[in-house]
Amino acid sequence: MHKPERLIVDGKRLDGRKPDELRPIRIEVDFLKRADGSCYLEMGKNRVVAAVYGPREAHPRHIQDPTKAVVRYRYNMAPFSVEERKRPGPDRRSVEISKVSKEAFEAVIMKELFPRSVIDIFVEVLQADAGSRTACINAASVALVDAGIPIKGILTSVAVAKVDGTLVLDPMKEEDNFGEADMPFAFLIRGGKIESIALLQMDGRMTKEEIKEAMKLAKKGAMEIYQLQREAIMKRFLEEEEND
Amino acid sequence: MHKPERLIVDGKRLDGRKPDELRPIRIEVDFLKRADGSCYLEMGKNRVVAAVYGPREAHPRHIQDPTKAVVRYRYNMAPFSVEERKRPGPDRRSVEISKVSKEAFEAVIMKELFPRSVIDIFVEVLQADAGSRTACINAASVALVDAGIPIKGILTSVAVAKVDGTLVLDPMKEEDNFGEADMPFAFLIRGGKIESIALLQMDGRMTKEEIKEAMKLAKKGAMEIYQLQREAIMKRFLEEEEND
Amino acid sequence: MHKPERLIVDGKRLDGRKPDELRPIRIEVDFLKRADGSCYLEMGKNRVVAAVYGPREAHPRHIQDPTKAVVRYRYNMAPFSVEERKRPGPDRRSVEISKVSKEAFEAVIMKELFPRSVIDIFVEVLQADAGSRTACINAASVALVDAGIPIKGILTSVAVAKVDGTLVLDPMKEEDNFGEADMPFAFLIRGGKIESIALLQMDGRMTKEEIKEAMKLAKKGAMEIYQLQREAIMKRFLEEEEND
Amino acid sequence: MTEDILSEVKKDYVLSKLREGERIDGRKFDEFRKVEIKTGLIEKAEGSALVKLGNTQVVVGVKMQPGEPFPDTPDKGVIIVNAELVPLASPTFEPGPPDENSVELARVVDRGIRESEAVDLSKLCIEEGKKVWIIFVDIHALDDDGNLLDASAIASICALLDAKVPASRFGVGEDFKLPINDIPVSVTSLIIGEKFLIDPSRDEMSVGDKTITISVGRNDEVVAIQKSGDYLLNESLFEEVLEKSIVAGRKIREEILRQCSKTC
Amino acid sequence: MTEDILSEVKKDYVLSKLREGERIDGRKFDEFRKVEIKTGLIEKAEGSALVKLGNTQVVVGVKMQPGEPFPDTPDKGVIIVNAELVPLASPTFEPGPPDENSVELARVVDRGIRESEAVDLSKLCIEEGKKVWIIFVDIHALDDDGNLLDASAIASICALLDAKVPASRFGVGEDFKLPINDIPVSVTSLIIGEKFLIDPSRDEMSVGDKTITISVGRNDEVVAIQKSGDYLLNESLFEEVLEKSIVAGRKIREEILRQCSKTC
Amino acid sequence: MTEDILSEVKKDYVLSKLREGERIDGRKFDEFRKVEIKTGLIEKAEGSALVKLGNTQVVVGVKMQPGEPFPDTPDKGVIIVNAELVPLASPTFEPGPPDENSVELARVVDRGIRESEAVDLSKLCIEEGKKVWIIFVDIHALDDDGNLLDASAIASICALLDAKVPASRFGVGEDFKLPINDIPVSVTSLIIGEKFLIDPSRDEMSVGDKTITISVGRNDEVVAIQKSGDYLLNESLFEEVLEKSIVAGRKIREEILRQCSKTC
Repeated sequence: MHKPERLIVDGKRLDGRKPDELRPIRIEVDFLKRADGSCYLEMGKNRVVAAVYGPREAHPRHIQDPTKAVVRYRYNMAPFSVEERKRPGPDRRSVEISKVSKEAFEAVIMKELFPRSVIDIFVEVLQADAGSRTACINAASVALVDAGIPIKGILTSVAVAKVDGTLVLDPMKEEDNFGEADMPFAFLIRGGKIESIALLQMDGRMTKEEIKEAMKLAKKGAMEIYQLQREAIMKRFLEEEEND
Repeated sequence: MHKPERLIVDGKRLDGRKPDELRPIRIEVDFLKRADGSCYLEMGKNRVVAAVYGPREAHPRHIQDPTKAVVRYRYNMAPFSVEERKRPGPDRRSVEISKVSKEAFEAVIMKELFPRSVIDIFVEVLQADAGSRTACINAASVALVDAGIPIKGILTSVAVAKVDGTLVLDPMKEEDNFGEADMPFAFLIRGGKIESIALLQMDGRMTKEEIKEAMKLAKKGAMEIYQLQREAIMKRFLEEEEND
Repeated sequence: MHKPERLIVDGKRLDGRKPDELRPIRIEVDFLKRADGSCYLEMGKNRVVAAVYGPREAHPRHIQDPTKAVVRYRYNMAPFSVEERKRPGPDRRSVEISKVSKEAFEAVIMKELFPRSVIDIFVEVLQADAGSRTACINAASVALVDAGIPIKGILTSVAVAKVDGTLVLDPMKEEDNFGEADMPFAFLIRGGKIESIALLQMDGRMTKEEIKEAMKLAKKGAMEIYQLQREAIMKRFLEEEEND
Repeated sequence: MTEDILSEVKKDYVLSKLREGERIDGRKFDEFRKVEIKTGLIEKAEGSALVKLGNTQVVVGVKMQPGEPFPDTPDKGVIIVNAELVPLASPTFEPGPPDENSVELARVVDRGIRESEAVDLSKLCIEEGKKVWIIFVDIHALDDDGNLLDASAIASICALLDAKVPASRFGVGEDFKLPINDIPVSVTSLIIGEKFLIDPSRDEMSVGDKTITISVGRNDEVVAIQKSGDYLLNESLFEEVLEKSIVAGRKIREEILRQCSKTC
Repeated sequence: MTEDILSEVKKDYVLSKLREGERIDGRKFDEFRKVEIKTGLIEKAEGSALVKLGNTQVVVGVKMQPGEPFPDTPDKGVIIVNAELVPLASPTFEPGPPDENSVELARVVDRGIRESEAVDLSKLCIEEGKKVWIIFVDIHALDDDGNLLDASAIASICALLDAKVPASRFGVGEDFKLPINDIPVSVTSLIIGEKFLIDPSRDEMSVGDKTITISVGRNDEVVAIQKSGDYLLNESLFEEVLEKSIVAGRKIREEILRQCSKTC
Repeated sequence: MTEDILSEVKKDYVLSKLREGERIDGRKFDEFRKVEIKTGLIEKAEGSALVKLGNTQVVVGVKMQPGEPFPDTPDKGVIIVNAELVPLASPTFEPGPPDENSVELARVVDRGIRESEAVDLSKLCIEEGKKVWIIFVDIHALDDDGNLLDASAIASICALLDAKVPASRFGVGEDFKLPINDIPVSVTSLIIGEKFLIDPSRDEMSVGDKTITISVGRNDEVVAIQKSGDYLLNESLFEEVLEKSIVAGRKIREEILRQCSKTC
């Protein structure tokens, strides 16, 4: 991929979006039969599947916690998901993403209700564009609802990047590669409002004022994604009603 | 290895055998001291050793089955067993061979007699020619008898290949490499008769008629091998008698 | 590193030492806070840290011994400790060193006093010169005393090499690389006297007479190192007294 | 525990229906579940297919890059088939390196493709002895509702049918469609006593995992066989399975051609 | 068990002090522990530093060798940061390949160095597209008394400041000091309810491992952020942490410059 | 359990015989078991030997291929010794990567060969600095009835004596016999209190695995020593072991020459 001369021309991004505009998102709830809850999600060219299993008995036993459920999160990329074939198995990047995503979900799942059990969240990236970790969190969040796991609210995730000195919402590949900074967020949304930050990372170079601006922009984007998550869940719920 | 122009000349194979002729077989029972049962076997240039340990306590405990013995089978090639030195440790081929061989033995061992225990079958290929999996099954079968494990009958294994359009018994390396198809079998032989198929694989290109022909040829070969297995066991049994 | 023409000139070694002279040694007891006992040690350019944890509960449980403590010893080299960066993780050399060092300590620790528990000795080589295994044993020995583990005596370790036909004490890198033989020892010293041999290895070419000579030289060196170990422990002990 | 009881109940149900000469979902004994194929889902791959076989779902992506040929076939491309049974697809799959089941699955799919000479490898030489196309066929299980093997085999050949050789990206000429000679179809039967069910669902598999897979090429020739599971197979039953598998394979091949011609 | 009770007691103590507006060791909420830096300890490494942050101790060694550049930056050197949390450093560390904690630590330190462009990689090209300097930064934990991350970040940049490029040894010119453009400082805070403690000690960490790390570059710009631990972070608290971290980072940078100018 | 009791009984028997000045199988204290050597068993290897030492059995295969020399010995061949203690050979061996026992075994055998300069590596250079012969010595345990180490050492040198350098196969000249300069012999003693037994059998090893191995070269020089096991060794006992080992080594070397001259 070659660096384009400019990433923003006449206020528009390479794919025609305005700086505060999301990529198209498509959500399909209950995509899998075996899993207790599942979701297929597209966010730009990202194609991800999330599955939730549990609460189920945790084994080997020594991983059990007598006071609450153990939450596991496995972010995994299919070998064909990226330009150059990726060797199967976890690399350092996916280990880190799995860790911070797990911690975000641990903070919102009501773990105390299920002592000694495990709740597994598996996300598979079938195609990765920039922001696959945010797409996965959005899908996992819907899959958790689909599985009926009690949670404090919905997790919604989106990144903000700084490109050509401008903050842009939900960066695509070129903006991620050649921008000056990238900052993924995940928020807890409850009662239709953003309550707090569940995931926060950043790399690049930003002043503290820019960081505050990025936070605002991310919150705007998260509210839009939240509406789509909500609609998809509602639609699925109505379908089930009809089938009864 | 270069492809010879023809693999069958005047009805004879490269090593002078007729199409329905086995390679020379040599069997030595009770070859090892430590193992509960063992066998050394040569089949053409194949040189293999089989050992049986058990029934013994299965551990770690979570692998135990309270209703029957667990059977394990480990097919392993010595680094010096093939033309180009093989890195030690299992590769995908040996994992697959171990699986299908294990399943063949599981079907004939009276596992229900030994709940919570494990029966280990280890086979080491010291030198591999074509058909090392069949040689190993033949050796393991004898080792099982030597170990006194109750079985429904003897497993006897042999392959049939299609070369230059002709079906041949017990193919050697050149026939395996340059033939049109290879089809390994293992049969359960009880009361001197072939009762059923315990292992069956095939790769190549064969019509269904050829497959049926191959089955016939394999059964003929298996009966001959069975006689050699029987003689070797008998000889060993008589030696023991004498020593008492 | 190129082989120097001669390793001993006018009875002096490349670094000016006499054949029976040790490299400078520096010992710092209680170097770490977390460990139960610890020691930093320099021996020539070797820089090593030893830590002792335990006796503590051994887990997983199946490694427990109901009659005595299990002793573990882990010799590990930092990636930057050698000329060419070393990939992290154990290689065959460090597995062997860990084994023989562990066995030396097992012979002097009063393991019977702590059934079902584990005593862990960890040594990290921050910089390796010749003789890092001996430096580590000397450090570990002091760390054991610092941890208050009951032992039969002090272990003191030193190597002897044969270079240009001469036996030299405590060889440095060039002598190790280009000498004719290398022979590391560890002795149990009790009541100020060398009682027996806890570790013994050799590679090279030596007559039996030379081996006996080497033993004498090693014992001389060990007694000198023992004095330094003793002083360092005493100094630490007095500091603690003062702080009370 | 609950799992075990549930499985026991399912097993009884399957067996009782069987005694009545029926399958639990009403299919004929030699009938596949509905096949749905969607190619081209993964734009970043050279070829891809998402296949649903009943509720069983698999994605296969094909990637290609220039690499060294094998010494004994210096003028031929190389195919590498790999399968990941990721834990997302079933509560019984574990994370980690491929276990014996995923190794077997990949190798049986591989044999179907290789032995039918489905891909014309002789057209994948870039520079004899030095550089040929390496084709990675990666099988990624999504939902295991029984017979992941046949679903994987279908998805693999469909992804290959969908694939373009990315020659221009590597500066070795113009892109061209991957040359395909045959469409091998793998047909798996569940053996229950003296009967067999083609394309077993997961509920049917509760009876036991005793299967045999027959892979069939375009002229009704068999290109691979794999007996899998700890059981003894009767010779006459095998011959019956062989006959029916060839017929069933033919139908699936037609279905593949019908659905893939639309998209690729 | 004893460990657990001890940890519970410590936690209560930390919290009760906190209610009185104090830290257990008397530090201000935004105050680092004493930093001691010793560079050059490892003569065989191109650069090295032993850092004590209170009782937490880390050694970092820097090694360099010529190697291939990444295809998309053919004229730039490569930095690889690796961390080993060896069991010598803490009773909770296990031998074996890096777990998620050591991976995260290495990657956050790496991002601080990389994103601040601390090392001038454009001066580390030997032959464009073919040969550049590969820099290995190996973090070796010795004693974990809390906040190993910031100690590792300090030790890493100090080891880089100490480093010489060994050009003559590899026959590619004369040795030169590794060109350093910035001194990134990582500042980790422990979050306790609506309060936060910068540079938490291990005793303070007994309250829970909910932290946020802000890495700061020379113009007070933020170059990396990592929220770590399962908790929900309040936006206004985050802004407060951000302000204080920038100030604290500045002080540590001065301390690094003061101590390193003496030695390197 | 039963194993433990059996082992206890054996131990008592060994010790009571020892008090009477005897070994359980009637051997003298410094006497090896019967050695049987069969070379050339593995035709596909460049050299091979099956060795029986009493009931202990080991196969060693030697493979050779051209490869890169070490940078500091650009004109010398390379020897790599590897041991697999496969679970077939003993109920106590586990499958998996080499553990500390197989690593130690391989390294002690390696040192005997290397330090005695048994193989003339200077005659194994194909093109200085670029291409030399790499010799893989693979030790494959078959039956561990005690003292696998000495059996492995004997089998290794016999396989090397049997080996031909396959120059013609790799197009670098004519095949030639591997040049051998010395026949190192490893002699292992079991230490029991103030006594020692050379070449201990498995039954004797039930007393405890406290051993010392002395490897001896052709001029009675010692080329490697390895004390193994958690015990303290008395200096005067060591000297006695040293004397006897040299004598025992000489006898085994004669036995090797006698049996190998017939076959190779």
